[in-house]
Amino acid sequence: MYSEKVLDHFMNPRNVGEIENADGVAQVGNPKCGDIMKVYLKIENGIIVDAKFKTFGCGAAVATSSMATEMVKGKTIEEALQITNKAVAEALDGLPANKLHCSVLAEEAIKAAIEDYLSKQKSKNTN
Amino acid sequence: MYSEKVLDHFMNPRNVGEIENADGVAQVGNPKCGDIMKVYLKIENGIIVDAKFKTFGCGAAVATSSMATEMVKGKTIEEALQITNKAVAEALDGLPANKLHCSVLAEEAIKAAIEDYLSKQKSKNTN
Amino acid sequence: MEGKIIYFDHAATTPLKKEVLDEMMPYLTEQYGNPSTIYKLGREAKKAVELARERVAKALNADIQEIYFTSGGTESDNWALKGVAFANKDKGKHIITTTIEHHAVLHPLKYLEGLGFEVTYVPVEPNGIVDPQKIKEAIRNDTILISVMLANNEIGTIQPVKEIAKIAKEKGIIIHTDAVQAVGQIPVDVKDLGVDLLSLSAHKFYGPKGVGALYIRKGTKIHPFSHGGAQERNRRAGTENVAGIVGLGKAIELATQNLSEYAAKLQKLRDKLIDGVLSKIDYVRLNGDRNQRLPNNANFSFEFIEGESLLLMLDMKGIAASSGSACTSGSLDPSHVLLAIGLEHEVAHGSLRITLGEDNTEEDIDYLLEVLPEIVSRLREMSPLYES
Amino acid sequence: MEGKIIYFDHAATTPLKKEVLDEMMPYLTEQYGNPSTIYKLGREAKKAVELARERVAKALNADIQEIYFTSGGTESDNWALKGVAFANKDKGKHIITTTIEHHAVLHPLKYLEGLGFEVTYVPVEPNGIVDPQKIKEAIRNDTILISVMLANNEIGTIQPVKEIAKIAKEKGIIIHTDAVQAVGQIPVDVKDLGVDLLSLSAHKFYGPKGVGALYIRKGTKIHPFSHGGAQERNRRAGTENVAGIVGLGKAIELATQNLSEYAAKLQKLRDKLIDGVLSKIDYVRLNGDRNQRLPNNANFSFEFIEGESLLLMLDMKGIAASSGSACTSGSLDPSHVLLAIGLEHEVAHGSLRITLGEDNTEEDIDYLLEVLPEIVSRLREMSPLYES
Ligand SMILES: Cc1ncc(COP(=O)(O)O)c(C=O)c1O
Ligand SMILES: Cc1ncc(COP(=O)(O)O)c(C=O)c1O
Ligand code: FES
Ligand code: FES
Repeated sequence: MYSEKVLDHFMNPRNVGEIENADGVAQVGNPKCGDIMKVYLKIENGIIVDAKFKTFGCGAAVATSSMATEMVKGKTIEEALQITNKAVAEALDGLPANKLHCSVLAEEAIKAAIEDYLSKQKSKNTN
Repeated sequence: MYSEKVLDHFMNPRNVGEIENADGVAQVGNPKCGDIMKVYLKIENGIIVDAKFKTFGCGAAVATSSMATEMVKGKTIEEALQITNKAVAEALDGLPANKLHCSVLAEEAIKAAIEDYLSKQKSKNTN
Repeated sequence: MEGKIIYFDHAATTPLKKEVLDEMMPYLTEQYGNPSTIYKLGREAKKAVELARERVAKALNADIQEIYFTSGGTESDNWALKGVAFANKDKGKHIITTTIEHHAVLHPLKYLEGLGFEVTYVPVEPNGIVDPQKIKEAIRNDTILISVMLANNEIGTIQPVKEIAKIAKEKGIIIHTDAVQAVGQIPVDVKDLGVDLLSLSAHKFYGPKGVGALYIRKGTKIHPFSHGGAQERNRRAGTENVAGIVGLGKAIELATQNLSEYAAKLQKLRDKLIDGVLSKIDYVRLNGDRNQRLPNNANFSFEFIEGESLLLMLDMKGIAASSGSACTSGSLDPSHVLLAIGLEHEVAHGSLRITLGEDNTEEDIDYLLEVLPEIVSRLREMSPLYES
Repeated sequence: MEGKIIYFDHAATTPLKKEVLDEMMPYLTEQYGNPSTIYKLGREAKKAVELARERVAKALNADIQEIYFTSGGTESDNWALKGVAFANKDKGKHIITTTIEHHAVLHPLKYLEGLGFEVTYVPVEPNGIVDPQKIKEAIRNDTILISVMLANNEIGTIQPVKEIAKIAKEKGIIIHTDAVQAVGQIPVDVKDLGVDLLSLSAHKFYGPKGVGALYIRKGTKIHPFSHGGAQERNRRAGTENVAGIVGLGKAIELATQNLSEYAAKLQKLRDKLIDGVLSKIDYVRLNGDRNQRLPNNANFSFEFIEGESLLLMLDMKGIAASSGSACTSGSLDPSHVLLAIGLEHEVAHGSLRITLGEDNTEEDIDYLLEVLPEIVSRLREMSPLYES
């Protein structure tokens, strides 16, 4: 059911871990489904220079976390916000139909972490 | 489903045919089920000296006709009236459950032929 | 001919083809995974089930998502009828069928009658074919379902399902066809037929017993029949009969690949048989239309004799044939199909069904034509109904 | 360990035994007759079906006439529940079951609720066993049926069906048990249990997939489920899956012959496994009663990790296991059984079911105990819920 690429990113996930003093952090997830994704971003001059994640979830959740963090690295915030769950799934050579929501989770986690960064920036500026 | 003996009496039925000027004749049967049995008896001094049959019906109907006519030959009328469908079925080493009614038909045919003989006797006597 | 069996009962069931069994074997041995599991062994089983689904869809010109595997023709029919009836009972309670359907259609309908549904049984013409006009006349405002078989299992007549489907569609009524006898004998294309539901059973076309399929056109309102696990996209629960499904898939692929060749061969044998019997035996009739019938079916009635006796005598000669439907022999009532085409009870009892298959040859037909007249006259001599 | 699979998912399905397949083979090749036909080929098939029925009856201590073949556990459950509900609806509309039944019981009951029946779902104790007293308290004047499984498919707990049957009988209520997981693991005697209906499925005890049986005690009021031909004494229509039925018969004979030896062997392996896991891994719990459970079942929850990931990693190591019920994996909800014994959602998601079979060895357990701790800690390190 899973593509080779999904299995590779599941067995050898890129970017597992935490970033200390990350610029943006967010946790999203659906307790009923049993998946939680936490994403850490390091952002310098509007560019995502590092991304890490921790995920509690199925194989697809792990693989999309891995792929999504890979995809945002080196991108500007604006570019990163353009990344859709479809793009993540396609980069993994597709996901089974009942696993598409896991990639939605990855998209949401990235966006939420960026928002966290932006709101922190804002409060910095207003202080 | 049929015993060897049933198959033998079916493939090589004894007493098939008619008796001209038979002393007792009767036809019984159930058109819905598709079985008709006609029995002819030759009776001398209260003893059945010959019996023949014609049957339209299943394998069990043919075999019980054959066996029943065999069994009555040489018997007195009283003895012949004692023959039950069970006895005919047993003589054939048994019948499948859904074929027991065919042996009932054989019993009925013998009894009806004897009754035909008796009623003819009676009308002879009263004439 | 000692020991050899000439099998003339392909409408009852067919032998499993060697190529079909070969495809099944891995799933009866090392590939034993449950298709619902996610490890490799389970994924392999799942793949095999999905390949079979693809093959069935292709054979019927259906979409893959429209094919559901069942335990056979009977379950497919029960599901189609009960599933549609229950799912549409708010729209109406009236169902239309014909008098010559298989018991797997008639008996579920009888059951539904007991639960408050109403069923019209449209009679067929003397040639064993239903007149679409009579179906049309039976339609009421509350008709929710029409079920008409594609080919009859006893007399082999092919029904005008395409015309009936058109009538049904005009009125927005769901249309089911029992194609159990048709698949593998004549082309079956669900889009061309225009049906919403279609039943089939693998063992009728050289596949295994105990597995079938129901085609359900997308959007058809129907309840599941067996509830439970999430198999078959939540519509037919139960661990899949993987080997059986694989066999069904291979069998339908083979059956549709060689269809016209196969049908032409059988039709030639059938015509030889029919001509031979009608010319060699008297007091005989051919049941069912002479032309609009399955290429492998011949059904005769011999007056004055009874079918079971006939079958037993043929059996002793190494010939396996059937009288009435295989599914009702063991029952003592005469065939409802033969009564429906107007036969008297006694005549209906004297029927013989010969259904040919790819293993039959000209010599088989010759042999039958040699022994049958003898047997018929032997039984007639024994019969109180026959005056020679 | 390259290439070799260690199969630890015998509750999902089992490999077909060689002796079982050997008995099936003639019915997949030359013995292809339809059991409803009267010629020799058909009679041989019929005989084979009846021998299988005898074997099932013997294994369950039932009468031969009380055994009906079906297409599997799901059909048996559907038939028992819907058949009894419809046949007894004039007497009442209330049904009692437990919260830990298989979906093949729960989903038909949900369907019946939609048709106006009322169902009480009695909760189980934290050890995964239902208290018969609570069943008793749920009984109403209009209760017509109680259905309690004999052994649970996920956590392996054995239910006090005998006590519950006694309560049911006192009140004149029909009692069904789903013994799909029990047959072949523990002794199953319908007379001793006192049940009216019992479901089983061949592929759970080294028989083929797609065939099962329903025991129906004589005199039990129940409707047929599939209507059609006269097979199974008019109670379950459809051409018999002859090869499958033969396989079921042989498999149940073998399974009950060696039962105590088999169970003792598996129980020893199971205990080694449970002790090993509980001592080597922390934040782990055993689900289901420690003792009153199937000899081949172990079910753990590992906190902070998710089951599918665990299974995939085990699969990469050549180990086939399950998380929750095989029949619901592919579903995204956590197991209803684990929730019913009080687990939090997150914990329920981190469950692992190991079910042993005769092909498993001590070495298999050693291997699992070697790789499992690594995998668990790897996943935990990846988990946002885990603070090391
Ligand atoms: C027309 C028709 N419908 C349904 C069935 C039932 O199929 P099965 O016996 O495979 O359940 C049969 C075969 O017996 C049939 O000929
Ligand atoms: C307890 C229980 N009941 C019913 C079933 C359904 O059996 P089957 O999948 O053979 O239809 C299963 C197996 O999946 C089961 O474990
Ligand atoms: S994380 Fe819930 S199914 Fe993928
Ligand atoms: S004569 Fe009718 S079944 Fe035997």
